[in-house]
Amino acid sequence: MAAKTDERTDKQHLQRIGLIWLVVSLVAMALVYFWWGPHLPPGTDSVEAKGQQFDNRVLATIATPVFLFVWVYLLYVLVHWRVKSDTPVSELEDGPPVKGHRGFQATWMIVTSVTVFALFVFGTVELVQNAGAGTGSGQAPIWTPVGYKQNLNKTKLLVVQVIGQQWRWTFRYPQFGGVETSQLYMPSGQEVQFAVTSLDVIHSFWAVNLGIKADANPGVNNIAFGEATKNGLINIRCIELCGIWHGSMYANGHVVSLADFHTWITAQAATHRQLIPYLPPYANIYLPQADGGYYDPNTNPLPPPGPTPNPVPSVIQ
Amino acid sequence: MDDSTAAMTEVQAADARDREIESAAARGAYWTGSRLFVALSAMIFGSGAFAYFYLHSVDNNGLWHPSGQRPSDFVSVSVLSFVVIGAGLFWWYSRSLLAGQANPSDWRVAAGVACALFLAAGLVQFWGMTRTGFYPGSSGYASVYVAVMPLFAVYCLGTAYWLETVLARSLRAKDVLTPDEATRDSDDVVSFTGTVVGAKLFVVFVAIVGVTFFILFSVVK
Amino acid sequence: MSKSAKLAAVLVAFVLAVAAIASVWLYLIKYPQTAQAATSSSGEQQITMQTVGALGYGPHSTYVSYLVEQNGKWIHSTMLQVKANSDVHFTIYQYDSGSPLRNPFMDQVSGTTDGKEILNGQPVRIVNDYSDGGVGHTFAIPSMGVSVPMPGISSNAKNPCGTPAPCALSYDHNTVQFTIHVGAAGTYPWQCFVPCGLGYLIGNGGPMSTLGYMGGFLKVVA
Amino acid sequence: MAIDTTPAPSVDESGSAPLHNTHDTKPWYTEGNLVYALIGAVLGYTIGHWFGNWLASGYQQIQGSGQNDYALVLGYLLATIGWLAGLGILNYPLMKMVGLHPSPDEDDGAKAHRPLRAYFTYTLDHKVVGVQYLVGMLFYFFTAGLFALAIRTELLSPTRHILPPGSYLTVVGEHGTMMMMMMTSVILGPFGNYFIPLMIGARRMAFPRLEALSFWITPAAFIVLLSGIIVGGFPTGWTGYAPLAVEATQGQDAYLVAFGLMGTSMIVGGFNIVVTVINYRAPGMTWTRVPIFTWAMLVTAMLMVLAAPVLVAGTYMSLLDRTVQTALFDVNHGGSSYLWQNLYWFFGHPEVYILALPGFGIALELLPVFGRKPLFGYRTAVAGMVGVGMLSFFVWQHHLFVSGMNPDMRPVVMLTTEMISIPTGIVYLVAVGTLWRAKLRITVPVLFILGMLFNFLIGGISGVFLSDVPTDAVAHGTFFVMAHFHYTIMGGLIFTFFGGIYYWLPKMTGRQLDQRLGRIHFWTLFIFFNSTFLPLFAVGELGMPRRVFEYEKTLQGLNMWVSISAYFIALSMLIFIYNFIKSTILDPKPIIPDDLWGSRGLEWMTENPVPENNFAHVPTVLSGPYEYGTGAGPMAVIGAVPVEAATSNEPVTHEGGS
Repeated sequence: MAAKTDERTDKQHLQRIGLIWLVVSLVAMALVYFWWGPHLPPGTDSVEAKGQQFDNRVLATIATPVFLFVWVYLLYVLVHWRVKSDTPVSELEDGPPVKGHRGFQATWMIVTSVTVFALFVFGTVELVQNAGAGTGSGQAPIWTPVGYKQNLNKTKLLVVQVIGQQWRWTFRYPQFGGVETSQLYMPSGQEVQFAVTSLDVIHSFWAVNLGIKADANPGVNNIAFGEATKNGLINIRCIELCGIWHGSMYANGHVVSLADFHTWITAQAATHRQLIPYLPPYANIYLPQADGGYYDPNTNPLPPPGPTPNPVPSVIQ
Repeated sequence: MDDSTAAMTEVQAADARDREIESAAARGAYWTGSRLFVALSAMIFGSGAFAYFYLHSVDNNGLWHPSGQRPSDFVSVSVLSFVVIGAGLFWWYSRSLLAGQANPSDWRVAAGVACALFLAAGLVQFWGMTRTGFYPGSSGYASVYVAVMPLFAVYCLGTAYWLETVLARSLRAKDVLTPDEATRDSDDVVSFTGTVVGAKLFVVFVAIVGVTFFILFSVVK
Repeated sequence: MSKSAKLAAVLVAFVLAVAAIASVWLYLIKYPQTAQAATSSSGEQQITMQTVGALGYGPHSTYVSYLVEQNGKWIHSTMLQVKANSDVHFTIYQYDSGSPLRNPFMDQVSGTTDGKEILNGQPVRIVNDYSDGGVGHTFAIPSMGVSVPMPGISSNAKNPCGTPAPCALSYDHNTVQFTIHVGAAGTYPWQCFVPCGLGYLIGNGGPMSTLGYMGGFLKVVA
Repeated sequence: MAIDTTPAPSVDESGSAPLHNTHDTKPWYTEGNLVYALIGAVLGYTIGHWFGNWLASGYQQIQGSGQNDYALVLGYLLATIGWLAGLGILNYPLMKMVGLHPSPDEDDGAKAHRPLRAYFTYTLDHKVVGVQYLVGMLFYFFTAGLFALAIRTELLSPTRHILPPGSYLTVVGEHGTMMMMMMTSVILGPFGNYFIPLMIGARRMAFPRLEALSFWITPAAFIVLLSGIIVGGFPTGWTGYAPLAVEATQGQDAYLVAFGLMGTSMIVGGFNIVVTVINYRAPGMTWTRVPIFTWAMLVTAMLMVLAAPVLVAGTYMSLLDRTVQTALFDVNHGGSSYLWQNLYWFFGHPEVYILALPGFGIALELLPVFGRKPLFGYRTAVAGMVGVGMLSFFVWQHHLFVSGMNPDMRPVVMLTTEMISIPTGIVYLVAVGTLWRAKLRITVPVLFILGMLFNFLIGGISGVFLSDVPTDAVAHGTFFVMAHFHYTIMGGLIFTFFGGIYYWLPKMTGRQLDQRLGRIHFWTLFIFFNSTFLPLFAVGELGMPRRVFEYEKTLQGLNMWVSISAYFIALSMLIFIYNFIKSTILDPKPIIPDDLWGSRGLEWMTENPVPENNFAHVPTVLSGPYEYGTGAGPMAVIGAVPVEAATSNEPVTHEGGS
């Protein structure tokens, strides 16, 4: 190491570094994309998760040569251009007084700018095409799947309201009479519209393996879309710090076939028959009143105190 | 001239150079500092204004601004007029003073009156906080009012303090008001003039903040 | 300073630092005392608790709190220890008043062995949080699916329990009894889900957010 | 523990004596000291607490909750004022009220030989403030680090809990808050305050009183924050999200007051630096000759001055919600929980760059010195730093990608966030160019710089995953985020901070740290840092949220690995502490040459120890600081030079490459 004289020209150094980097990068990129990529989180349990996995895969592949460039270069520097660290100050030699290189700087800037712009376009396309990519998209999302209508009575999607409160999740199914459950059931192969809201502080709903993440804000209806592709368990966690029991604020759920879902929801409606009259009328958000009840000031007049009769609905298809 | 005298003059020349450089730097520091202070204060009041517009736009639970909630016009108008008149006075006379046109005693009177006006504005505003006629948490509007106006009152009192120090300095070291060639670069004069330059800008900033929030809280419905 | 004096100073500082760190650590890891379930003659595990509107002593005397009976004495704790794979019978005396629920979903009983609770001797599946007294607290173990509402005492109660805790049975109260089945060993958080922290925004601060008042752990041991 | 590290100068002890005679004639009670400060703090707290109780004890919410936030907040605030008054900080503003104008020389006890007690006073000597900051920051850093160890201890098991959940969140909050609020000044405080005047050829700071004030606020903020443990802890982590912060117990007041105080300290300290750099540059120190570290400090200070006011306003609003019951963050009464998130992250994202830029500055400052080459692309580097600073104000909403707020704006924020990687990439561009054919001495500082280049790369690129909405949907709020910012802040800022210590401590104290222990410190830190935080990316992606005390059993293996690595980081830090104490106090080595590393920098042209006024006369800068091998003469001369000498000394410029 520490060659006394550096006999290679700039160009030779550049070629050597470039060659090493190119070979390593190509191998690594192929490995990342084809070998590691299919195993990247969050898996393939839903359309959204697949989209996110694809994004993770693409970004990881693009990041690989960047990592490798810096690492290869730093190693090359260490091997070729180091001098003894305890050289006395009086014996120090100066390096070539290069203060800049227009071509190199311009190339660097162009490459990073183009990469960044490409990433932005890629991210936006993925966000828009994938109907918000499983993220909370606010009260009135503009990137929506087919069949979505803001009006609850017109939308063709199954609506599941996710209610966060300190420190548990509950789920309401407005198209099934507003029945409320402590577990999330959803049919596979069907686009589901999650309407996420909170009764107190900020929570965040994360269906881990489905790749759906949306903050639950008090007084806000935050909509996210998800379409599970295979039956199985759903692992749900709160991902925004919400107080002392945040760490144990999880729930679980099941992705089931459409027929099983109908069986389940019918059974739930029967089990909770007595409870439903006590629940407040379904609303986008629930704000507290002096009597402790909840309503949405924009869609419902003040409900009468006490349980309101609310007929058990017939199950829609 | 023997060696030691030559060395002496060299040291004196070097000292003179240091003084020149450093008094120019000090003058610049007051100028930059006052602008920076206005900028950072603008960020503080900007946060208040952001809260105002944000809560206005979301109007959660229909409780941005229930009708009838309005701070006392007596308090708002008097605070506003104190601040605007005080700022105007100080700005005008300081401008003349710095241009060498104002009579020093005129300037002192103006600064004194401005100081008293800012003090009064701060005190009246604090007194007004005890009689707003609405609860702090009764609406978004009420909350922003209760948050911003004490801050503004603190700024008024701070301005009064600043003007008081300038005035006190001008009374104790009388010659800072009328510097001549010899004293122009002295530490005293540089710091005094620099402070006046800064305060002159700052009072105008406080007045603008006062007018802005008067419009937001008392004029806009 | 001489070298040995410096060394001594450094050593003293080191010892002080270790002592400070240790005392903060010991303060932080302090849990309330653990109460063991009593075993009845029939071999069933028994836990007896009460809820009071204000504890009346300790650092947070105004906090609403659970107390648990241990060897005939009421202790201020929410750490409960039971045996694994067994039924546990709970008796809770509710001395506190209540209000309508934030989420009336918790009106209904769930997770008990029969899906019911025994409220003042009557088995019920669901309580009305809009009734006089509302619901005061719930006893819930989310990871076991247990949620048991406990109606508050009437707002017109003649003889409500004052402070300090514990309250005697002569005061107005509701008695709630239920049995749950605990499975594998582990540590399970349990909580109250009624925002009962008086004076806190949304009612979930203070006692709701402090271990030992309205939440704790069910330690299931093999 | 400040250290009397400066040996007595052999000459001119008498020269400075007259100044201090006037100093000694002042009445004893006008001199502040630590004892008065402590008395002032206790008195202030008592009065504030009493006043708060008197004011508010009858209020309904206070009788219900049994906690009087008025009393605590007023207690904290008056205690801080009492503390500052006891130190003598209020003397000057009070003297101003009666028209006195003490010049800095008259009331300052600073001199070249600084006795131990000088380090415990409110002083106008920026060298003393720098050392105070260094010791203070190390102390805060290690305290906050201990909380990290507590977190890792709790996370050894997914279900068995060593810490109760409330304590756990308090520990998380203490660690996060202390690191994020104190470490904003970890480089600007010690090195910025000490070296900026030396680097730009100034003999003083523009506002030395503000500089000293900025330091003396930090112990108050530190103690207030720590006291949060006693008064009930706080559950919100370092982000303090309302409405959780509004409903929390009294510890939240400690968090809010401490963060507000530290925000004030940032404003005050940054203000002084900005004004100093703009106005006090020596003749010839043109903007293109300003050392890159000073540029980084300037941009950092500018961010502090403009972003921290929003934090102060935000904490003030949150305190109002907690005390006078305004409803700014309460959705039920016309407020909005988004308001805090907006205000907080409008400060919070620039703050992230407040924590990153100083690291860039030190890295780029040291590479030319140890590579014996001019800085590559100086103007590009400056443009990159300024670009980072400006862009940082336009990206805060990427913290809210899943919040449902302004969802249609997300592509724009995605673009601005990803654009930040262009100016950040410039740092690597400059480093790569500077290292090209360098004569690199791998000294301990250089090891830390190379470590930073390695770590920050991982931190920066993982940031791209967070700026892209679909991938952020996985990573948001998980340990992935946590690993990301530890790679940028600990891997970037803290590594360069240690690099800076090994590089500059000889100038600050006349003592060099043991280089062999330094190498051991680096290698253990580097290995175990990566071993700690690299697995956390995976932990996050696999579904572990931040700030939880229970997690999935399948993740226990990784978490245990991480915890054990974290203990080894602590071990590495112990090596550093041992080295620091040994090399500066117990076994100080003889004085080292003025210019230890062969740097051209102006700061190395001062005498050792640095005299009171830094330079006998204002220096004249003749060439840039990085003219290695260009044939330029020394960077500056002390005092004036003839005009022709200044111009004839222009260095030769090479545009290299093919």
